[in-house]
Amino acid sequence: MKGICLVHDVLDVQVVDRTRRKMGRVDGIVIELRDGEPPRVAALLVGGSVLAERVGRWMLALTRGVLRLLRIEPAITRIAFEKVRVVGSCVELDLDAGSTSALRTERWLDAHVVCRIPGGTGAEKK
Amino acid sequence: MMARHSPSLLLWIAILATTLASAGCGGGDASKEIETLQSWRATIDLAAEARLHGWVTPRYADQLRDKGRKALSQGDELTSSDQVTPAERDSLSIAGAGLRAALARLDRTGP
Amino acid sequence: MTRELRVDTLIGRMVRDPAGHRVGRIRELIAEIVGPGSGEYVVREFHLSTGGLVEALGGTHLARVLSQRFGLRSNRVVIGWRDLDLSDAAGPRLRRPLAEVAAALPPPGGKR
Amino acid sequence: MKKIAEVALGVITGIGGFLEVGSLATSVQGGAEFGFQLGWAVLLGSISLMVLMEASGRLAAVSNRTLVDQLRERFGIRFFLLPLIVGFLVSLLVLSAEIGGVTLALQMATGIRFQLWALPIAFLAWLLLWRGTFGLVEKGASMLGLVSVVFAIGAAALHPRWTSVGAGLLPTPPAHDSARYWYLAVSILGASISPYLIMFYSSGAIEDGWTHDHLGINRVTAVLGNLFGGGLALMVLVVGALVFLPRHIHVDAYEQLALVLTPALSHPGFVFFLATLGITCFGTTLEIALAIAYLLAQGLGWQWSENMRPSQDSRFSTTYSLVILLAAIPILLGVNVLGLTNISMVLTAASLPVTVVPMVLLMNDRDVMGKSVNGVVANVALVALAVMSCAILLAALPLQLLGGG
Repeated sequence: MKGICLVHDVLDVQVVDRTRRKMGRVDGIVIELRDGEPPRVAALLVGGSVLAERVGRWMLALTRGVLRLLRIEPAITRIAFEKVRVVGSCVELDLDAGSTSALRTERWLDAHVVCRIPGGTGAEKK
Repeated sequence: MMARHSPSLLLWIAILATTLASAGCGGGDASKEIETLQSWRATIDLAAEARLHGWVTPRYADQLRDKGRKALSQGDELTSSDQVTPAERDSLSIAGAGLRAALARLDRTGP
Repeated sequence: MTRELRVDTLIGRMVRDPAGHRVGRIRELIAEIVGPGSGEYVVREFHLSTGGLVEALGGTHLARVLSQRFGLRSNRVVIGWRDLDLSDAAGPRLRRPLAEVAAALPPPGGKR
Repeated sequence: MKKIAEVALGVITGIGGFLEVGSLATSVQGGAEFGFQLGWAVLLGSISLMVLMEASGRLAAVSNRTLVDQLRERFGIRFFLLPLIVGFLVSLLVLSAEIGGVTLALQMATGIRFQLWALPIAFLAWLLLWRGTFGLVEKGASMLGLVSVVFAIGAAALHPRWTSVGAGLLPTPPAHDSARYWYLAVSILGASISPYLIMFYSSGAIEDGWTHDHLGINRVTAVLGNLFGGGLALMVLVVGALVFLPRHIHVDAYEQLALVLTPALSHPGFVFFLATLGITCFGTTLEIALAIAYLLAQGLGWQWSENMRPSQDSRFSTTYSLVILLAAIPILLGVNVLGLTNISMVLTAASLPVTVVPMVLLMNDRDVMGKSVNGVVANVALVALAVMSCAILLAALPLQLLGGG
């Protein structure tokens, strides 16, 4: 990858880890402004509140309100841009999804709900 | 900022208004009620025929009968209200009598 | 001194020239790798456009397809990273007048 | 021969159910009130769905991403919120109506009130999704859905004048009640062209691992499958026209519908009607619940596949579980299912622009489609559909007010 269009090619694209596990979409991108040097692409952000902020202030307020009501800390997963291996139909990262907070909700649901229902776990369905 | 929300806002308003409108759309005028009564009379007649030939189960015929009776009582309500003109009341009574007769025929097909 | 900025909230911001005239909204950022294998990317160009609602909804891409298909006018301006002052993220400004900036860059269009 | 059988199986399963609560109700209503005259709406509906399915299948096969993926990626979250919210709400309403259809079929068969069936049916549907695979849902729904062929038999047994049926395939202005006529036309269109079907179909292309090699199968499935499905819906309209119109029966309640096949097919007509209503609505219940979970999971980038264990994609599986439960609540409360069906169909029709208009752009985008961008014919069809969908959106509210009662 040579020149990449951050909005067209990266923003909103599916993020997968090195085992191609889906861990969200690129909800935000952080650049770092430096004096006398071009801005550095610092990180990708994954998380509902990042997304809500883009929709509008009302959505951010709504999301925060709901999260507070449910007593959930808003999770923003920050992934250093150096971890990006490929930008294509997915943004492929050189890390394990498990080492980030991106799958927090997924794991919580799995541990507290899905695992307790028969048939929820096990090998592939057949 | 506002301009970007406007398409979704418009659609929302449309959906909300449509839902509200449909909830509020109750009908209620006499000619429509007459049509409904006649439609139910025909339905009950068809049900009686179907019952007679054993095409449908008694259980199902009972459900249709209940629905027919409901339609009849709604018609009767409008007939006896003061929202209708005397001419409309006559037509409503005739339509109601038709449905009542059909229901009686369905009753005679037995359980 | 370094400072962080969110690209996703920068999109759609109106850029003005030093005299305060509107130049266009930020639609795209082009990043390039610093050295092969370094993994470090820097932003080289900002693409602005004067298109309105259609672009706001669909991003640059939709506007491009539309303008190709239906001949709608949408002016694209490419600004090098040196020429955009982002110290106030809510109101980005050109450091030089547009005429000088545009002359300093190759013509737009080579997006991919 | 084996090849033909394979293609036939692909066509049948690729399309999902052929009839469901919406097409059954609106087609009978159309026939009962306007005879064969609304046949064009059924035809237009299936051609439209054909165009959209072919396009969304091609999109998925070529780009390896579903329509929902592309909507989010290409148009950003601000735009995507619109198809997300509208698609979610409208599909939820239709899902509720489908559950209502199953429960009413059971009520008519057993005499036990439909409200009491809501939770058992929701549970059964959930269980199948929880334990079953995509292939099971897709093939099961379509194979059992073949029972709806009974409407073709019923129509043939009534000996309609096929030239008159054919004449109805060309739109003509109504002689009476024009608001009602156009209202029913829009309902029929909404019943045929459902965004959930397109979401389900394009997700299915990914679940089944489609590639460029499947473009031919995709085209055949979209064309033949929709001709078949549209043909069946037309037969429903024909039966409604021949049985209810001469008797002046207007459909006010689902209970009336079960009589529609009895003059032609006597007792089997009754039994097969209930089977068609129950089975097709149940199959569609599974498909819509999945479609809503696909919409959320793909839009937000969650792990998703009906072939995984629920624990591997817990957000996806929790979504379809909650959605089924949510949709069962109105039925549990005894809502008027026919009213719910009609309003869902009109809202479905009104919601089309949010899917169709962006599709015009996606299908012409070489970055996405490569060499498989739309040709002239597909473009004319898709653009015409986009224009029509916008017109429907504008007309939906006045029509609901004037013709919905």
